[in-house]
Amino acid sequence: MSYFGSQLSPGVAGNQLWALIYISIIFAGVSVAVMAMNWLERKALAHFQVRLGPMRVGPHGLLQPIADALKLLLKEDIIPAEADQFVFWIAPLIGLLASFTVYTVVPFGPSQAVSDMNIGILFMLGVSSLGVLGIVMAGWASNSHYPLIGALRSSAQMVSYEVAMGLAVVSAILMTSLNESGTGTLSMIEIVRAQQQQGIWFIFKFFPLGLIAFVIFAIAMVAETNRAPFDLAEAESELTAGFHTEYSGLRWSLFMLAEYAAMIAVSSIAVTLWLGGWMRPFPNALSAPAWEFLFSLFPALTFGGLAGIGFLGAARMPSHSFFKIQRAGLAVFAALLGLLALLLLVIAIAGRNADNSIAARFREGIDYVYWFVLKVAVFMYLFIWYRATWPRYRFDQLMKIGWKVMLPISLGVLIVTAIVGVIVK
Amino acid sequence: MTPGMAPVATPFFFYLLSGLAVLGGVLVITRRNAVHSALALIVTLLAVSGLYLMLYAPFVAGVQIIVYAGGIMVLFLFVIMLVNIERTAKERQFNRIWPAGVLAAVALLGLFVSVYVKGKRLFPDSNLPLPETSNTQQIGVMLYGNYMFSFEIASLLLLVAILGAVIMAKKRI
Amino acid sequence: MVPITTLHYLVVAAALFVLGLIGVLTRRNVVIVLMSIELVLNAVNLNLVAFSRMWGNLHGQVFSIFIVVDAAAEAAVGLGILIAFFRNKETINVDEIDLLKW
Amino acid sequence: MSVPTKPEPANALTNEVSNLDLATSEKPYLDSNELVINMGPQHPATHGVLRVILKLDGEKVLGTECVIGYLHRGVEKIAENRTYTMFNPYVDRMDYVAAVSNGLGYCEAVEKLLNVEAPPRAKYIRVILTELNRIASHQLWLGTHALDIGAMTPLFYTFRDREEILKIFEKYCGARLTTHAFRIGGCQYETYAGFEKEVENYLAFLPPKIDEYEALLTGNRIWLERTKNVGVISAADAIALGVTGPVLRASGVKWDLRKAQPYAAYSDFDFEIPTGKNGDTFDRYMVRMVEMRQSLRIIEQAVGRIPEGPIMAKVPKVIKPAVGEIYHSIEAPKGELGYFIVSDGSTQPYRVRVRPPSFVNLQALDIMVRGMLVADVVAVIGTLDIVLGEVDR
Repeated sequence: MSYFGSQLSPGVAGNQLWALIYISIIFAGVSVAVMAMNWLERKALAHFQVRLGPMRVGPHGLLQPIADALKLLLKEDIIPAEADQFVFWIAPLIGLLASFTVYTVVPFGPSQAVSDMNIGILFMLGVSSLGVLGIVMAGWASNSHYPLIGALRSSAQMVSYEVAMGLAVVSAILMTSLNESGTGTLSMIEIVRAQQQQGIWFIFKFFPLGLIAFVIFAIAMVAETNRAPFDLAEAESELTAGFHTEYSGLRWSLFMLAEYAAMIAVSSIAVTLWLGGWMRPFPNALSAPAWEFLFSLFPALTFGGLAGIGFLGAARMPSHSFFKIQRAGLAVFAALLGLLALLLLVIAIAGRNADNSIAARFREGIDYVYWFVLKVAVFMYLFIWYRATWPRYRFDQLMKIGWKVMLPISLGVLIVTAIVGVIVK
Repeated sequence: MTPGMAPVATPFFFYLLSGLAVLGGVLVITRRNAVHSALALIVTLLAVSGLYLMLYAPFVAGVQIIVYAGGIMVLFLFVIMLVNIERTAKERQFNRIWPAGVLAAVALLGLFVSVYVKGKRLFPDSNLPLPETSNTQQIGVMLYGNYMFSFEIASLLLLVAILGAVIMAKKRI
Repeated sequence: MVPITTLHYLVVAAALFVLGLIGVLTRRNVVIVLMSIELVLNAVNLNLVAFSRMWGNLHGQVFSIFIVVDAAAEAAVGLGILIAFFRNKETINVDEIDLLKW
Repeated sequence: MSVPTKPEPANALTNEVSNLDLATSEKPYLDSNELVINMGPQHPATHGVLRVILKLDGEKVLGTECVIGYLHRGVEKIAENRTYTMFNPYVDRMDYVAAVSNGLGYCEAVEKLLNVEAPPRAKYIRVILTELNRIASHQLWLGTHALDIGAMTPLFYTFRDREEILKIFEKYCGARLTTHAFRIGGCQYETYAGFEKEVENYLAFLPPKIDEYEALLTGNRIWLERTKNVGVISAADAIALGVTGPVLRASGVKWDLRKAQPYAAYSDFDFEIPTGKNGDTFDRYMVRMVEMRQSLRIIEQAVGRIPEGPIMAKVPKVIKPAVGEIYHSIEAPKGELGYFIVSDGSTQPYRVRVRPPSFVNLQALDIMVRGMLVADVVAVIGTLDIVLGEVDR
């Protein structure tokens, strides 16, 4: 327990046991988040499109992701005869590895991260750019035309948008150096701390410069993850399924897992760089203990609200014997959420004093993770929203936007930010 | 890393990473299929980047991953796909003067070995302290300070390379 | 186990260098030759960074960054030439690229 | 470097039969990334079983060749072995999303051959149903077209609203898709109680929904970029290829058979023919959107004053037209739908030839997509609004 009281992330403290525990938690958490995202996307998309979405497996289709996962695991594993077996086999693993390795430096809280590298953001961008290798290899190894075109498209797209993305990131990093010592940082945790010290989220810094950089990043990250409206690589109507046309079963699900994990990863970069990472709103202005306590109630309230929605859904189910089990299932699910809310409430009350007791540490940790995950969840919702609203860009238009619009703007923002930074100092 | 803390299991990681790097290197020059070679090269590059981390050069390691593994290798794979002709994989892989080439390389290796054996005492066992926490900042200061001119020349070189590559790869010259 | 010294890194770098050299001198496929050159450059980089660690200053690391820049430029131009060549002769074997003009 | 290449055909008229030369061995310029891709017959965006062989240079389309016939059922041959009445349901199976129009064309053609005329009440019911069907067809087109371009949501909106039309059809004649709504000489069924009310409700229901579609697409920058100047066809080319319907009108030719040679009761109604200017995908989109509103206008005029009277003309039980031939065409949602019927005086037609609008419009695909990108092929196939049941018959 000596580590638990410290303010360091396990990688920094050199505590291998806790690092392992964190890695397992994050791995499990991201996998669960991907499954939840899968359900949420289908459900939200369905409601955008005046339909119901999954309704059969479990109440409101809650068990659908599990059923899907089972189906994919049990499916026959097909490798096309003309495919390059080894590369075909390893490509999804590369993608998965790249998108999961990124999480080692994602700061869920000041000490709630596997490690804190002093090249954190560089590491994140670099490793997430390895994902493109998996896509290129999948496209090539399938030995088929559609995957090949899909792979060429997506690799060109990802490489192009990386440039604008990197420049937008640089302008945020530039803002971290506006302190007394004048030295910036690449460490994810330090970036959030810099925002705390300067008392402003970087999205609002030098308005509208931070906002522009953020918007550029937000656009580029959609393109990086091959999501609508930039989902050319897997444009269903053009290339059937793009680079994973020939994949099925478990391997295909690995690609999906990698894609969603990458979405969460880039969203957490955006949250860390521009939206104050783990910080709750107004940590400096509203720092009185009363405010602290109020904000620490949010996790409990959120889960309580979800439980309420669950109970409402159970109550609104048609009163027919056919829905008996569904109703009971939903009620149990809501009850579990309610229990969780209760637990969070107890922790929030028990740890309301800012001493170094275990309850207080727990409460802080939960707060940090809660606010971080909430901000990431907003991005996840945006990803779904984009997909429901917009048509798809054409390849040349995509490139045009990447190179002729986003790149000059991000360069300009970078330069102006530097100038303003110098003047302000 | 906190000062004074010993890096974890250094010899083990060193041998693992250098073994991977050399294995990757061997595969690069022996594979028939260029894509397999590229895969092996990626393994080598990542292993070397791990070695950089062990040498307290995190920024170089990051650059290695971004530029080499994420950029240059994608370019390689791209080109391999574009010029992918199955004929090449079925042909003779080594040119006619390969014994001479291997001989020259082995001679060079002999030279290296003899230098390292003879000059072993030139390399001190203990390393001078290297600030790791502010590595990136210091490299930045050096790039924009001492090496300003070289930096500009490097950017010019890149510009020329971009133009050259675009013109070379254009459809009709 | 013996502690890892600079010499260890130099040996790895020498091995990579020699492997790259063998690749450059013996392979026919231009793409693989270019990859072998990358191997050589990496070996050099490893040396530089190891020396930088040995002397406790960062000049070696800065140099290695310049070499990475160089490698990027070389790969881009080399592959550009390769594509132009492939379009015209439909081969990527070095020993068939022996005419300056055709 | 100047390398001789095959001259590009100047326009559609100088095209050879096969415009791809897939088997040619001489390669004037060794190109590293020339691909031949089979798009279809199983492909999500070919609207059924169209197979398009694409010759690509990277992403650029060098040429296309449509391979059709995967849905060929020999409808025209079947006609020769059925009586005139028995063949009537078969025409619904051609353009199955606009079955009512098909039926109208066939019935009117046979009526012309028999020299009978449907009573005015039947004509009005025919107009109402046909225009409803036009709206349904355009809605289905819009949904699938938008889906091809990547916008998923309009598909569900249009299907939701199309459902209301299908409900009216179902109540009227019991079938939703292949309706067989009309008979030779008029209509078989009298309108059901509340028919007019329901149609009027629909008239009030649809305009906000069309606004909804337009809100999603018309001003959308991505939609504009994907459709403007994509798949352009000039008026001259369109006329030369025999293209009709919204595709022709989008090129600026004001040609609509409902005005040009009015049939049914169309001469009684006041409506406008929307035309485009550039003949690109966006103009075709706009033309169809306006057509939906104009159809509503026609229905509005018709439903208020359906005349009283019989719904069937006097037609003999056994239809035996005199020896002769007739060509009758109507403006189906997709263009000119013509029936050429040759009678040898027996109970069965000697020959029925259908001029399907989709089949003729599909010809324009090649000149519309040459030099465009793969993504545009999908957009153009969508904008042509083809139904493979009609192309292959």
